[in-house]
Amino acid sequence: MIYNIPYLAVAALILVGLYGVVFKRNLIKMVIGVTLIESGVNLFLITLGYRKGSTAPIYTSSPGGLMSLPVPQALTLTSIVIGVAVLALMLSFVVYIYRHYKTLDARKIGGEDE
Amino acid sequence: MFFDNLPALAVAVPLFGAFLTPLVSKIGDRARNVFVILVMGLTTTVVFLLVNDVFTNGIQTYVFGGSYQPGETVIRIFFEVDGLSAFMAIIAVVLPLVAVIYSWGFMKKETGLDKYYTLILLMTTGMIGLVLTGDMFNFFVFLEITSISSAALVAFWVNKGKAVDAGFKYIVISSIGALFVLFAIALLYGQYDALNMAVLANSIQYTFLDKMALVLLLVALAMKAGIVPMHMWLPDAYGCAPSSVTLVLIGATQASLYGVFRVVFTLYGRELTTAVNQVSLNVLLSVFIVALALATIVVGVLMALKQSNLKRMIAFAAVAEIGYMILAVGAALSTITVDSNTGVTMLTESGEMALKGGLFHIINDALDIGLLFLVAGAIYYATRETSVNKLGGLARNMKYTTVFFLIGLLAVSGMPPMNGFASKLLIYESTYQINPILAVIAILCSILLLAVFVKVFHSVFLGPKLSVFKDTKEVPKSMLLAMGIIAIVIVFFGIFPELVVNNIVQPAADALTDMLKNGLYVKAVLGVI
Amino acid sequence: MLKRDFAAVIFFTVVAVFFVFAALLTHPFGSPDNPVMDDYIIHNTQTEVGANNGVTSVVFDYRGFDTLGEATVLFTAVAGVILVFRRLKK
Amino acid sequence: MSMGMSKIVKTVSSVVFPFIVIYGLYIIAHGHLTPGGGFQGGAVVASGCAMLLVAHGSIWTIGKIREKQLSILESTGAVAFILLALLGLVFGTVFFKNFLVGNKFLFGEIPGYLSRVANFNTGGVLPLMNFAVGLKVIAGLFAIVLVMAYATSTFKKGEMEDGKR
Repeated sequence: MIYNIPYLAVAALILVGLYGVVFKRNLIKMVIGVTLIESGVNLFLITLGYRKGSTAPIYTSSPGGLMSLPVPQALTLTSIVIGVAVLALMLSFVVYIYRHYKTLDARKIGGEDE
Repeated sequence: MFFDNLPALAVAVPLFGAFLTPLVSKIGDRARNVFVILVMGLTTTVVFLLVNDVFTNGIQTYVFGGSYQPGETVIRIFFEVDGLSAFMAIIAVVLPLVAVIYSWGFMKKETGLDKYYTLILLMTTGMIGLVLTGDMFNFFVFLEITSISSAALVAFWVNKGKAVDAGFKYIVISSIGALFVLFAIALLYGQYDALNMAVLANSIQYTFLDKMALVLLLVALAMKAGIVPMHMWLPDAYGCAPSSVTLVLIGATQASLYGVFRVVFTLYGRELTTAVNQVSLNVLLSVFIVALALATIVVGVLMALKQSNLKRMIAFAAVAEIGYMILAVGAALSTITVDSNTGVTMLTESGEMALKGGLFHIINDALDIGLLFLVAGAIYYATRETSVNKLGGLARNMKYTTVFFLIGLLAVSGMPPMNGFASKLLIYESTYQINPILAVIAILCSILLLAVFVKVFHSVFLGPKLSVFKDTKEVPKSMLLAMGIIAIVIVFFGIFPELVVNNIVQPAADALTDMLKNGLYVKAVLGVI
Repeated sequence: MLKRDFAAVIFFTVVAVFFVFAALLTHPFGSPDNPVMDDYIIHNTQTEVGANNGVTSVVFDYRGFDTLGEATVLFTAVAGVILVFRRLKK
Repeated sequence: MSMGMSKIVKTVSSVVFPFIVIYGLYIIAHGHLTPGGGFQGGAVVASGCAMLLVAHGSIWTIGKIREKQLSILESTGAVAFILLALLGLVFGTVFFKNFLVGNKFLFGEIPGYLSRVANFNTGGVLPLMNFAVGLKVIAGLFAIVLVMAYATSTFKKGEMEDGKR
């Protein structure tokens, strides 16, 4: 069970992120929370694919021996780019919300009628 | 060559169109509109050819980037199209087509239209990919495409702060949901070293981690499908988006619902009858889903009663309608039994009927709620007003719109001869046999829904002509055409429900119960059961 | 407000227990059991795809369709950001 | 932010910029041989462009390149990528078929089994796809940064400071 410490780090990252999203009222902090969750999930994917004593799955001037699993790394790459896209869109929404309401407090926005 | 690659083309055509739209927009507005409608028409053709293929020849698989023989290790991405996927693909392609036609008139005065059409095409791509794919990670990618593009479109009217707020809520909820899905995929991958749905469905052991993955997937996808208690983003998003976008959003929500069905019935289909502490999984899930469904229906209807904003009211009605679908499916789940002598797993007759009703209701809900939203958009276009209390006497100036609203109203509240009646009747009948209380609640809520919309109809369209709306004109022809298409389909489905149930819904219902009976979904990939 | 916070705390606790359990039950770190799919890719990336880099061969060949989706996501985000910051007609 | 930083920063960033671009292009071009690829290299180049943006200010940058041009550049990259995938359908049999591998001409060499030599002429369509995705990522990421920087620079003075309420 002691070998599972990296997974516990993953759980910690996800929980910190979730804390930010659920309890914080500042929109920027919520965005940071989402990003932290995403980092946690990415870390989980990467740690799943690690083999003890292995090198990266690249043959160019590789020292030989075991190679770690390539698929989780590819999935993480995809997931990171998706995360960047989501982050960009969320931040641009935040900029616009700030411009419109002059506040970043989640309780004070969106309450009005159209 | 063309016909062998239909599953890939169904995604590639709208995607290619989306990439080309910024370039075509350089030519002119009219060229861009024509181009988008052409791309959408081509996509519809491809999808319908594919659907026809699936309904006649059974499950179609497609391997990206290589050949595959059954028995080899599954490495590449598969598209696997069965009856359920085909059924959902029809919805995923028809709604955007109508939305694009509607947008021609509806969005004419807006800026940023090249990006708007690009995002609509991307959303279509996302939905089609979501329902056709047979690979878990690919599912996640398409989920993200759908949610990012819809969030950007929800916030289309950025000068209203509320729209941006709704978009922000939507993207936070859906990206957290998608990340939960990814975590569940990682859990499954860590155990079985596979991402293909058929391979996973074949090898799933129902260990503790599998249970966790199931819970995560269900919670995340239910969150995205707008099921109570995580429904709060839905009225905001539906209410603030332009009506043409809302129409496509309905499809996106239902694609998430498709994800729930796929996970429960295919991925965990083998394990549905596995018992945990003497309670088998299907009963557990059924109690859970039915409870959520009843909450969804009741909350949706009660909240719809309170609203004064027309679009928000329809949005809560949409929440209630989602409840009806999962009510039927949840009730059907409880009827799965294993014959102790033969070992055959089967549903009772009322279970089968409930499944059919629930699936039929998916397509009906898309049409009915969609039509109501289009009418609400038309009213907004003509009057620039969304509050029910400030509208009145529109029937004199907007004759066609009034008729369309009447059709949508009758359909949504399940009145004959509309399509909503056909599917709700199936749901009432079957749930009554399973548990009468469910049927009673469902019928009562349906009546309340009728009351809500009759009240709206009376205050918006009937009554004396208000002086403010003296110069209100009927909306442009393209919008009438879009509403007309949906209205005709609604009436057609209502008059010939048998035709639809036998030809479209039955294959989808068979696909749902496939893993319990035959396991064709696994066989199509692995060659063996 | 208090009721809402209470629900949030309960939700958070449940999720916390959930993720910690998931972390403890996953296979031991550094020893995935029998990765058939990944071993196939490691052994065949040079002969089938012709690339020395196993990750790139997965990204662009074996799971190339995912990468198309990923490129689409980025394209979507750019379109979305430009749409949000477009010039509005006054 | 909108007016840029001091002259020293501007000069240094202009000097460093070409090196960053070269490094990014190297990562893109060698994506099939060494760690990296279109996305990573594209991100490197885009961050170099973002450095110029920070140093010179968004108004100067938007005078050099508009977000519409970047958007078209990005579309071109995306179209090239999907065309490569479609060519697999035309010359091979299925969508995303690696149709160039094994043709001995353009990126068609196959390295020997377990070979550790980096031969640039390998990988089939992979290097081409890397270039397409690289172009797309450069244009896309820079467009996002540019649009957001420009939009926030048009805030009225003092609009950004009173965020503590």
